[in-house]
Amino acid sequence: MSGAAPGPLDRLLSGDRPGTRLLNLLLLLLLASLLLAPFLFPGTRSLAVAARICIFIVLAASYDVMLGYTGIASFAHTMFFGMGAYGVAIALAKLSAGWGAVLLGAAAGVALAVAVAVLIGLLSLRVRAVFFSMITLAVASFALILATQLRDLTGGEDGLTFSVPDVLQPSFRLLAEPVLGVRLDGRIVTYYLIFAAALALFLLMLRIVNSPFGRVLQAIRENEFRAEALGYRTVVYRTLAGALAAAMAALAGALMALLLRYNGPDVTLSFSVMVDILLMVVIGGMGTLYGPALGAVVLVMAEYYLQPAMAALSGSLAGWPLLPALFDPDRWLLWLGLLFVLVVYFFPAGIVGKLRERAG
Amino acid sequence: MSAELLRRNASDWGAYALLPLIALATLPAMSFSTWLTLTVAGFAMGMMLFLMAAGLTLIFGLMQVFTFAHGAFITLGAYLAVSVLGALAGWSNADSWALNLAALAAALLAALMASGAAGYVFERVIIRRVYGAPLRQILITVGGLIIAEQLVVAVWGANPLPLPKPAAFRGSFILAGAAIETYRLIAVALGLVVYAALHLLLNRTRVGLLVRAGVENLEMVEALGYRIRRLFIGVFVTGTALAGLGGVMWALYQELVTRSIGSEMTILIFIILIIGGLGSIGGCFTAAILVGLVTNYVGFLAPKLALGSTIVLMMAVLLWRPRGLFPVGAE
Amino acid sequence: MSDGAALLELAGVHTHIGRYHILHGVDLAVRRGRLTMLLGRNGAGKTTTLRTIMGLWRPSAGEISFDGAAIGALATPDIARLGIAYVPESMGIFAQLTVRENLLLATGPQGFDEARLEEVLALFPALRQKWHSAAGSLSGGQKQMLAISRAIIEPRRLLIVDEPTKGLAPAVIQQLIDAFLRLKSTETTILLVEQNFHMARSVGDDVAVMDDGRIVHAGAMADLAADEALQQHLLGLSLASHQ
Amino acid sequence: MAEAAPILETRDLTIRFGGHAAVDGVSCAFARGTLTAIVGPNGAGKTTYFNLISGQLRASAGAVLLKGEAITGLGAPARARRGLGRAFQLTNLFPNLSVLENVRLAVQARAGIGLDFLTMAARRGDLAERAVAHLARVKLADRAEAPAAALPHGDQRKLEVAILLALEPEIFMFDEPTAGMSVDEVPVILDLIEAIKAEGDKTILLVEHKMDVVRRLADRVIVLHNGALVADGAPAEVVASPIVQEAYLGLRAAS
Repeated sequence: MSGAAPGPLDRLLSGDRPGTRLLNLLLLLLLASLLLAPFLFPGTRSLAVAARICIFIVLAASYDVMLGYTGIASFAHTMFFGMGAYGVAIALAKLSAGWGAVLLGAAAGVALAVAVAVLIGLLSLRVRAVFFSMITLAVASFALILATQLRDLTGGEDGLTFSVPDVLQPSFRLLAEPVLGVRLDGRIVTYYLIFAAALALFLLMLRIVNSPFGRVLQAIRENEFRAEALGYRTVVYRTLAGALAAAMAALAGALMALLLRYNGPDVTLSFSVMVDILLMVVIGGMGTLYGPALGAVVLVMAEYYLQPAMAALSGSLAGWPLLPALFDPDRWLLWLGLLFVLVVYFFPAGIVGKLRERAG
Repeated sequence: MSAELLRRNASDWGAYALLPLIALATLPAMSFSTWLTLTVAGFAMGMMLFLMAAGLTLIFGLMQVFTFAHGAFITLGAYLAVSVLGALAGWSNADSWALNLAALAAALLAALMASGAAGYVFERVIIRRVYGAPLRQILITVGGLIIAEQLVVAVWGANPLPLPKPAAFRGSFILAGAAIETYRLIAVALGLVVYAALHLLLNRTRVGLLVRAGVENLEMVEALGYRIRRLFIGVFVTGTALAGLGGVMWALYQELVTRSIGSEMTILIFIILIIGGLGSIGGCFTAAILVGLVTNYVGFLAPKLALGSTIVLMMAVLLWRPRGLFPVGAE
Repeated sequence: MSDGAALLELAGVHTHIGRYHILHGVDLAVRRGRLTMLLGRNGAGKTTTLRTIMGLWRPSAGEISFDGAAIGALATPDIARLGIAYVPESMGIFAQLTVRENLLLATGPQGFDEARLEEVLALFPALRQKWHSAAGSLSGGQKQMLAISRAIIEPRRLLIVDEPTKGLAPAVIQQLIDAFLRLKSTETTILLVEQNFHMARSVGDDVAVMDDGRIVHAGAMADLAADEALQQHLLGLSLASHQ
Repeated sequence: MAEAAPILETRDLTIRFGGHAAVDGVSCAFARGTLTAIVGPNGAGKTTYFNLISGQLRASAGAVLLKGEAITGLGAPARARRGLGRAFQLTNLFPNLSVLENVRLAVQARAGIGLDFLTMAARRGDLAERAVAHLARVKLADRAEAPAAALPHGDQRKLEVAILLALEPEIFMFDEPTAGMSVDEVPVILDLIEAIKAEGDKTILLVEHKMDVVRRLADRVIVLHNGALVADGAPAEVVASPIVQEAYLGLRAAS
């Protein structure tokens, strides 16, 4: 049992297989779709959806390391996302549109995110757990204020528009001839950069939660007092978990900036992004890492494709009182909110938890 | 609170001294009339914040429920004010103190009732199932907040709505060379009335005695024969009704209602609860005024830093006293 | 005094706390007008028995009846309203309320019955001096006095007290013993958990001994007090004979 | 027992809650390789004394010395890493993790690799094997895959002991290890404690109510009463002393 050497797939997945056949299938389908997205779903819009899914998988998974594995409810996660995005945005806007600026900006964003996460972690040493969530909310809004006020640096409310390195420009051509009818331009390069980075980061997080360190995080979630009695300095672990999650979120933010060639407070810092992440993690299944990945797919797809469906429904309900307003495409969050509440009540382990429970 | 008073040791005076100290420290930075204007404005803002935060501090303290949905009731109150004052535009714009006041009273009453009723439903449907599970409380109330905000938008639309004050409260008058807005005095008066009422309720009535006892030890209150769930509902409804009341006052103060009015205030309210200490009405009152004053002083001296300054204040208080200025209950 | 009949009766009561099976079928009768001692070592299930009676934990099986009526399914406040007062091991004092307020909570809507209050304060004069002090400022013994006063400030039919002598000085214990002896002279039925055998012997009429979530002995206190071998067998804490 | 410096010592150890001293100036030295039973009536301060030694509580006054070095200022994790192992009176597990994982976390703590976040935990089969070995000692190996919360009470107590074994401490602190166990389960734990004692170099502190257990295992008994140390000596002489009779049974001179 424990002595056998794990195979290559197990090593890649850090020994944490999804667990059920249906789940394996879903995840394989997701992986294949994302891998071949430019060819399966040609078009700017589809590619943007696929890229957003990749980025939000990283973001939601990194939040799960905090919420699901360690049991810490923080509302400052978008702040770290924003730090990475602003790092790249500012570097590209103020310096040059080169890879050096991208790396410098991402590194600065990650460093800032880690530093702030460590400070928040150390503060949590002194306060009650209840306060912690509230404090993170306040800190996140402070960051939002800073981003809108430091206009010279961040572009304020308007944000920053910038150029990316040449190979990522839409006008760039990788090959003169289309492949499978798809022209390999800078958009495709950008997509594969994001896809590869997201896949690597996801596998890294899978490794982290299945490492000795990750097991201690679960121990802290289960019984912090006992974890201390075993000799684990839980503050150190909580702080490190926060710092790792913050670094991952910042990297996701850097990818977001490269994708959009723009960054502003609404895209990466607003509370609605935080709400999205929360929905992804909880609906997908806390503490499973695969769950948040599925949750990210559900949420991003809903954002893009539920709205047109709702618009059609809303139109067909014209004449009824209130109903058209409830099914207005802008109200999609209402229905996801309801779904969220129902999941917390009835399937606290989310989609993945439910699937695993059925199988096991 | 009387019991608190007797227990209070010398170090608590440090917490009380904070208010006058901050007020006086800013005086040299500005003219007296400016200072007076800002101080009155700070008090007025503090009172409105107190209305919104008072209920939440009791809900936290008594029920140990960590709700992030309080802002939804503020939003509800604010939008009701738009509807009621819109319907009573004749009264609101009339050149008569009495009619203006009646319009305001009608809006306040409507908000009080509607937010209270919504709070009742919220407690029965959502909160009741998650007693004793903090993480689920946080998640479920965030979900409730999302739904509530969306419903408000479905009813009143997504665009910000203007909300003019009733005619008589629009102007200001000069006191000791300082311009004082009439409306701010109304806010201060209402805040003081609510504070006094809560204070009397908590310290002079059996229900108040039960609430204070329940904050300390719920199980024992039940073992003495009291049905605590009713008390919970009562406190929750009172808290949400007050949030609605505060929502009306704040919306009129801003003269503009946006869908995010509640969630914006939630952050300030959390800051107040953290500074004041959970479960203490007196602490909440002091912290609310503190936040109001700091926001106004800093807003004048360095406008960009106003909200940031309260967050910095909160951090400073936490480093000084990790449980807030006036903590209640055994840890 | 209607001697003999049981006021409170537990039959085959099982209690689970989470997944822990704590009570394994408790049978206990508390007779009217008498003081029943519930003894047993740490972890035997005494506190769980009291909390189950009060509805603070739900029995998973078995019957609990008070004055002939089943109370096993009632909520705690409704059980208390039948005239049952409970003093938990932690005493349940509201530290931030005054002594007066602590007592007032246990009275009916009309407030204090002055005569009754005088009686209670005569039992524990120390409380009179602390009348307007926060209960948190009382000493451990005074808190225990307050807790018991609160339980008897109104006439109750059954008084349930969990280890009142825990951590108290001998002088205070003697005062508590005197108080229980005085209470016994009234109509009050008392169920008392105790580890202090001296206390138990001084005040108990009946005795029940628990071990591993069951009652392993029930009878008259006098019999147990006289039989040292039985004590050793049941309580396992008689040190004297192990030399 | 004065031949060597004590491995553990408390000096005037005191903690006050409000005005009440729950542990009141307890000075006591424990020699390496001995088993000391700590007895006393409920509320005497035994568990509080344990909490002060293992660091769950901080002393109001006095000192705790481990191998002559003051550890009073250290927190529980640091003390655990220095060899103070503690099993709790109220079962204190990681409820949703497997039985194996509960013990494996202790083995991992002992191995000091908790901060390694790039190795697959599953590749450290050696840790899991050690965990299984400890489980086998308390006869729980067959339940390794079950969530800890699913075990019956007695098995949870055994798991608690297996976790303590896995920490491989120099000083074992047992707080009523057999409380709530059924009669047939008790010998497993007592044999285990005896086996640890037989290793010779392990120091054991045991809070226990059952006098037959104390007589069987203890080299020495100390008695706490109202937070103070009131008797100390060989089991037979301590049991005989009048002060213990009064403290423990509440018996007066009259008896």
